[in-house]
Amino acid sequence: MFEYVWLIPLFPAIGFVLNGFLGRRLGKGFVSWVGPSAIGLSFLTAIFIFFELIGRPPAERHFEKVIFDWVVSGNFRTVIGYQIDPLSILMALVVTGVSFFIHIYSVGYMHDDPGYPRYFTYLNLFVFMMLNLILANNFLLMFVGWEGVGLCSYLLIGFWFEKDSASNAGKKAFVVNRVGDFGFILGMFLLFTSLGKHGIWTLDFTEVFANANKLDPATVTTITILLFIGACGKSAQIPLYVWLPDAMEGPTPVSSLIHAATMVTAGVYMVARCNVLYSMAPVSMAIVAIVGVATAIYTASIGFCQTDIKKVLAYSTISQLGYMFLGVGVGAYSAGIFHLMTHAFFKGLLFLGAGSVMHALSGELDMRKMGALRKKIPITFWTFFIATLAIAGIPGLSGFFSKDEILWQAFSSSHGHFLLWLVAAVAAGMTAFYMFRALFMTFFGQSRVDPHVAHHIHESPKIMTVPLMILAFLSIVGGYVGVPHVLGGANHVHEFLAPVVGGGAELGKAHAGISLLSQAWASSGEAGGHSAALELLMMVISVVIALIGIGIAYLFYIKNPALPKLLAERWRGLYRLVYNKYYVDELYEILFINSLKSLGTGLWRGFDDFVIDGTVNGIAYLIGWLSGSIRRVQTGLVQNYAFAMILGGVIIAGYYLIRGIFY
Amino acid sequence: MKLPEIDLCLIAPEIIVAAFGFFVLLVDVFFSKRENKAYLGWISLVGIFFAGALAVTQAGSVKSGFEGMFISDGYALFFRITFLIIAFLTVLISMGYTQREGIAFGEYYALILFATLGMMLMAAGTHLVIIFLGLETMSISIYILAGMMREDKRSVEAALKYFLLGAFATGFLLYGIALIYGATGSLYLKDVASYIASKNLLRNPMLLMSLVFLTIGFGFKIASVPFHMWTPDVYEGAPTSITAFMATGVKAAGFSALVRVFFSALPGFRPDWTSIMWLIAVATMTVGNIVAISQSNIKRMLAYSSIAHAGYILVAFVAGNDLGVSGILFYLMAYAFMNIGAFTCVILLGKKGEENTLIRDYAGIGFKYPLLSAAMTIFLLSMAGIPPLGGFMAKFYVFSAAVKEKFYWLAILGVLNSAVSVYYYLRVTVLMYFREPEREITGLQFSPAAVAALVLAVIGTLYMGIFPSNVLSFAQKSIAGLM
Amino acid sequence: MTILGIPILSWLIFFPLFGAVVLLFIDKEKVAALRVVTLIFSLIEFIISLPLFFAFDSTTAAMQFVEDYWWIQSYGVSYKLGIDGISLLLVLLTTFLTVLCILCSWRAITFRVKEYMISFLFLETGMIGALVALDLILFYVFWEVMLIPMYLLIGVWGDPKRRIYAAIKFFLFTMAGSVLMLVAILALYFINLKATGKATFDVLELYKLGIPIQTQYWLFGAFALAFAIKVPMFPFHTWLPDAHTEAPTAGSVILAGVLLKMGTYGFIRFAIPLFPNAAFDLLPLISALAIIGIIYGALVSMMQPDLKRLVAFSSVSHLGYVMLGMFAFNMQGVQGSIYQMLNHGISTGSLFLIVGMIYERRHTRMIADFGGLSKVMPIYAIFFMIVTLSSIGLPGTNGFVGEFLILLGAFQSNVVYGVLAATGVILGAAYMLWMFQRVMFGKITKPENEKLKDLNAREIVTLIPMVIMIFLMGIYPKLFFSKMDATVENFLKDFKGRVEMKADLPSPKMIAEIKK
Amino acid sequence: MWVVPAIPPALFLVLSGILFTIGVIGALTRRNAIVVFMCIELMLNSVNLSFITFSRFLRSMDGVLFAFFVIAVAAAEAAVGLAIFVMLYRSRETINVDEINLLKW
Amino acid sequence: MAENIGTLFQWLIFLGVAFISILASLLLVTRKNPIHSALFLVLNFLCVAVLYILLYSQFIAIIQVVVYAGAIVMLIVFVIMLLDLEVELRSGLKFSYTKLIGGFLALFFFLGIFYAVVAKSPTGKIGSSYTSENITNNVKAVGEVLFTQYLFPFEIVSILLVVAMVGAVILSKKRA
Repeated sequence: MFEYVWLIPLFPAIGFVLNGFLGRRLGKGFVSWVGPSAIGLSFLTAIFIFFELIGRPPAERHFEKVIFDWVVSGNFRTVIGYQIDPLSILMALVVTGVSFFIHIYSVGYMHDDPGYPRYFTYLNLFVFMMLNLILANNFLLMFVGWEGVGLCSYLLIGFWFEKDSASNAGKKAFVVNRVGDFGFILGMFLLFTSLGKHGIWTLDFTEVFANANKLDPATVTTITILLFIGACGKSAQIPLYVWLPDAMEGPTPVSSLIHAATMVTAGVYMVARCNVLYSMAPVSMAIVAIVGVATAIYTASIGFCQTDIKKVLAYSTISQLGYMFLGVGVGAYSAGIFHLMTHAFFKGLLFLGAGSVMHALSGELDMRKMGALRKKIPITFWTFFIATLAIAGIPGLSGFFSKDEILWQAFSSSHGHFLLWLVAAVAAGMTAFYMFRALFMTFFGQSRVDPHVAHHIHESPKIMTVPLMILAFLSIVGGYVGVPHVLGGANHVHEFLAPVVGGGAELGKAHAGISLLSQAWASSGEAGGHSAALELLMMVISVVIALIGIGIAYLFYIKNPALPKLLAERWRGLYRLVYNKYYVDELYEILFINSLKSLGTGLWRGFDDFVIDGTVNGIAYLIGWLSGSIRRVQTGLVQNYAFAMILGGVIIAGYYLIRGIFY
Repeated sequence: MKLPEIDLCLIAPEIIVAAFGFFVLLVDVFFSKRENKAYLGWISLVGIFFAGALAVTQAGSVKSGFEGMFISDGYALFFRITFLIIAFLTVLISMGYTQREGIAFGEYYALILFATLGMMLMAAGTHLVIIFLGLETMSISIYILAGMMREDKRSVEAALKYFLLGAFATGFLLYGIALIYGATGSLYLKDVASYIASKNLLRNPMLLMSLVFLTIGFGFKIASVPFHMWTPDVYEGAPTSITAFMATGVKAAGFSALVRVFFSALPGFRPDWTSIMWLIAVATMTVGNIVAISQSNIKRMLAYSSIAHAGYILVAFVAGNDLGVSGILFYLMAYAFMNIGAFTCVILLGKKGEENTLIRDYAGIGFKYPLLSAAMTIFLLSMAGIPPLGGFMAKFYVFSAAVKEKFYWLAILGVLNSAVSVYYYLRVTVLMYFREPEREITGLQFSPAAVAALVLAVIGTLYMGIFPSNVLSFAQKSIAGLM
Repeated sequence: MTILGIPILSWLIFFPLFGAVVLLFIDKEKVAALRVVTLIFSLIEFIISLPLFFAFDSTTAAMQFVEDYWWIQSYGVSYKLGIDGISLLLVLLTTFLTVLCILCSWRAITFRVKEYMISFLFLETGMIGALVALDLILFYVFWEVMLIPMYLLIGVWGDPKRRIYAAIKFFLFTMAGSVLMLVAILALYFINLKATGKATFDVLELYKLGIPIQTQYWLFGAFALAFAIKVPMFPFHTWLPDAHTEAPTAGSVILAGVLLKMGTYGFIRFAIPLFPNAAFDLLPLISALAIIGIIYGALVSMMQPDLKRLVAFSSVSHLGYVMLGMFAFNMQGVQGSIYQMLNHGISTGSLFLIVGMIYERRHTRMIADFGGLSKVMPIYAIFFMIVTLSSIGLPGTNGFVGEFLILLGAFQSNVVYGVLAATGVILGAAYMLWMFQRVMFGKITKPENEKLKDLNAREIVTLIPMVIMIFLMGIYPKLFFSKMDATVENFLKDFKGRVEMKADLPSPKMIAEIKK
Repeated sequence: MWVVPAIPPALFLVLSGILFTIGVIGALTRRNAIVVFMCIELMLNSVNLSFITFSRFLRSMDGVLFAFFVIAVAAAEAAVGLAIFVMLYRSRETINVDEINLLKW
Repeated sequence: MAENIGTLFQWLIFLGVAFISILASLLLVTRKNPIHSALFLVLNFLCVAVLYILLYSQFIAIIQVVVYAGAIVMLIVFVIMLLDLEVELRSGLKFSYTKLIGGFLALFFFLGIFYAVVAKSPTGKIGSSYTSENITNNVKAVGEVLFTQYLFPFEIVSILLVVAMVGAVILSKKRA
């Protein structure tokens, strides 16, 4: 079955081509079948391969399939090739699985949209690209997927292109991603050239990681930081997170699939994939962790004041991605991936739920115009509720296990630190607060729904609710594959991923002694030891913090709905700062967009038109002027002409005379 | 007393040309009532053709005659053929034109033939008397031809200016010859050279002064700065067919004599004249090209362009190697085709009472008279030095000669000049193709002869551009023994 | 390889000329016949060029399909043709684009069709000739020959407002540069004549010549100026926006697609191998100009209100990449550079086609006049999107492969160059997408745009080959790379050999020959 | 015994130079075309003087012959020139060269 | 002694005639009336003819008097009269800087010529065609050379004169 790994990306590609070329001709029915079933087939293939994989001993769980040579130039050679290992197959399962459900959901959600075939075309293309990203066996092909998903994100955010905000958001997403890609591409170059210095010209993962120990630490640090810039762009971390909230302009299933469950996690995946390199570069890991945790708390704070339900979810997504980076940043790669997986379930679900709410409310997004929907759309409510619990880290649900793993690792890992844990824990509380705020504002309290809309609120059709339910189910049980040992679980995820991410960790330890910084980091972790009691204590603390967050949310939005307003007026400045997302967008606008625009205009008008063309036209003018002046010498009078002849003769004679003197 | 040996075969082409000149005069007397004088043109053509044929039969042999005053060598042959081609084309374009402008006299063709005779003598003379007399024969014929349009004030003015300045320049030329004579005691070019070499007269002030005077005299004929100032006025005023004849024939003849005299008689003075000619070449190119830009009359513009071309040829003259001299020959021949071609277009675009010589008048004719415009474009581009046309190859040889002698700056200034020249040549094509006409030009009558000339000129220009080998090797063979 | 006794490269050069002659005999009123005949000629030309690709021996770096006759024997000017891995692809690009250009001029050119078609075929002759000529003079001749039809195309069929200015500017800029090249060619010739006693303009012979470094600077300068203007490199680029903007669609396509490549091709075929030491020493200068071009082009492009101008400035940026890659002097850089030449031909060519299609409908190119076209022209939108993406170098399209290799090459040779140039990747996305957004997205604001017709069959047929090429070149570049591997390797080997040795020594090739 | 030296050729030549220069100055300054022409004739004449002088002192006949041809040419030029002046006067009613500038620039 | 007197006499004639010829040419340039100018031209020509005789070139002296003074200048005078230019042409000099500077430049020319002819006596090859017989029988000598060595140029001159004649006729002929 491994031989057929290429089928996984192929099915969506076929779906893309069929929908793209025939979708408009053959109509919705055709599209509705082709779109989801392409993904479904991929999903099935992935499952088969997965089972085959776990049938093998852990050491042999690696397989590469080269399809054909791609770019070959001198000693640079990359292939179109896919690899199967626990990490990639796990990701493939998550991606195809979640995608499959979201495709099905979309059939219902997008049913009345005129761009229906286009939508599925894009969506299939996205899955194709995402699978390339995940399954690639080399950096370059990964980069293809990397940029490819960016493209699909662009297309899908701008799906309703008639809306200026949508097309702006799409463009913003793409360009910001490109900034990240700039880093990624440079990282690749540096990797390639510095390995090349040792005679190894390759971008293949296997070879790169096998030879990574030949690189010196400074280079690895640079490479990993550059790659992380790429990850920042794709996974919306500080300072490149700005595109993700705007990306909510796209259709909600898109937000769910791309901007929550799959694409945005590519960065995390990439870091995990390159764990060998990161482990060699403690500084980079520290940066990853700090950026992750900072993003987590920073965007969580923005989530406090958002009124748009999708925006809340968007910031929450960024925040959760921060967690994941925290996880991989402290060396807990499997924890990061585990959270990635559970997050895909519950965040996907949350978005779909939000979509369902919108569906019920004819597209309303503002939570201030919702309320008391609990009864009217019960399935949506319950599934949403489950997901909220999961994300808030309530024990027993998937989010609890994965988040706790990260928190624990942040505290205890050799790369961890108490402060990291503290901040992350606070952010977890904040997450609980704003998620429940959203839940309460939407489903509880008084109905603030527009009366026009109110009377036809209805539950979504089966085709939408079934995926909700499946995802809700997964959100509940998804965590049990990674129950930590301390709770008596087997932590299957960790075990499963160990062949991929374990090596890096060991290598990291080998290098850890080198850097003073990493020693400093490591001290606290080692001081804490790995006592099970401590781990349990931490767990309890985080649950308590989460509960506090929920409690406050309850206080604010159920018990005393006037309180938030009071507080907002009390600290108006702060409120407005947070409400306006710290004015970062505006800052960027001034710093980058406007300055580049005026630079462009300046160069165009100032340099191009004035200096260069001015010079050229100036010369032309000069020649013209000379021409006009010299022709005046031609007076038409014979004697002037004769005079000129005499003058010429005298000059020549004078020349001979002078020459004769100096001869 | 020994009677001189007379070898008529040697001057057979000249005799034919002269004889046909007289024949035309005679025939004109007998048929003076006939309004249409085109038949005289045909007679002239026959004469020119025969002369050419006879000249070609002399190819390959070098024979000197008439007490060594006259030589029929390759150099003479090349120029004879060039002049005959020029005359041939001129006669062709004249037939319709003279009729139209009312200057269809029998004398017109005769004078063209006599002028051609003069040119041929200039190229073939090895004695300064022959060169002088040839030059005068040519000049006097052209003074008259320039003033042929007696009713036209411009034509008369052109004749006056050309005449006065021509005579003035002749004075200088003569003084130069006198000084050479005084310093060397001989008028034979070879003897002059050998005497100078034997007596080491290279610093002789008399010879240096004569160099100045000769430069003025020949510089006038070839229209080099600062002896060029008559050119625009005369070219503009003279009948267009004669302008074409002047621009090509007189210039070629001037160069033929200049090269012959300087390289045969005064080769030792090359270091002296080189820098002067360098300066003159640059000034000539630059002034010609720059002033041409602001012209509004096409004849005048072509006049300035012809000044510029003299400058390019002088580049080769400065280089002075065999490459350069053969380049001069090639250039003159190519220039003959393209320049006469251009003037033919100018002629064809005019009609009775409406010369249409303003560049403005060319607006929009590109698609109205497509072939005429295409031909004009070819000539202009050729003059601008765009391959694969004759003008390019000519410039190529000229500049390669300069580069070979390491006159890099001269070559660079030359090519930059030719880049500038592109502007005003293009301006005409811009008008022809890109602009709408300001007024309609209709009722043009294309004289078949002129059209034939046009076709010949096009063929010549293309041939010399695409298959330059033959003409070039001819030119290279021609200069053997000159230096 | 011969067809009817005439060698194939000569066929390629003169077949279009023959077509032009045939057109002369067709009544100018019979517009349809003119179009069809031209199309047939250009198609046959394309078909003739195809065997080159398949019969090309990619294992050798030697010139192939060589024809060598004397032209002006006494001067050593020969009619020598031949192609190697570099020119092969450009020749194919030329014949390919010409067909599409004829197709896209179908309705766009309604007056003076005959002259137009003749000019076009004439232009093709010039382009092919310049690409296959191996004799400097022959090359120069074709190089200049290209100017005239292009000048006419801009001047006669261009946009009425500024076409004359643009045409003259185009002509004079190119001319000004190339005349100095002529002097340099001559100087080179005489240096060679003096050194070897062999009168020749054959580049392959001249490659072997060792030239003192000081002289190399001068000669390289003259060559580089001519080519840099044509490319156009940064400070010499101002003719390009004007020429591109004012030219008719097909003119812009061919200008972007092939004519600009003449500059870069000139560098790689002539300027660098002839004067390797000078090229090597001036590497920082050229690279700096290339990088400035990349960023400058992108920034200025961003602010253009006119679609064609925007694309034109994007060409400046793209060709900056080409130059940068070439002067990286490693396999990736040079191959990427050659590949990028092709890419630019395809992508920018398509962009101009696409802009032309909308121009035909609306007779305006101002971005502000559009908006929301995706709604009324969905097929158009798809093509436009694909081409835009190719232009910004999205992986999977042709643009990516070239850009990536160039950046990699540049990065390898000098990290700073690589990093600076990579910023162009960001800017590229910014201006292209912004343009795309303003044209295609948003609501339709102008009533004129509401009734625009989507692409017709002919237009789709024109664009589909382009799109196929975009993906083919993006997904399976090996097909093309394999053709140029040997050539580029040899190019670099020779170059490095020369650079490592002292300037005025002859090349290793020559030494090998002497030893024999 | 004191011998009166023969007249040196230089004197003749200087005289020729003086006449030539006067001719040039006249040609440059006079307005009347005919007078200008006369000045040019003066120039030619002075050249002849040079020729004859050289001929005499070099004991060579060529100078004399050349002078002869110069006179012939001068005659021819005079004929043509005067015809041109007549024609000019007919068309312009003046032969002042500083009024003849229809063609310029 | 007799030789000395002869030479002295030659000197006297030379100086006198040279003075007159310079004076005549100056007057030619400065007289307002063209007729006067023409007459001074004749005077100048006659003076030069005398110098020719001094130089033992009787033939040219005769030609000078007959052709130049007699024919050409008369032709000029005739034309002046014909055109009735007398009054119109009395305008004389009109000042302009180019004329002034041109005059000075011409003086430079003179200096050049002066230097050229004075610095070195003619260096040319001494020929043999001037024999003592030739000097006394100059006309014959000239004739012999003219019809042997210079036959070809002589023929050319004939054509030249025809050209001039034809030209003069056609130009001055009134339009029918």
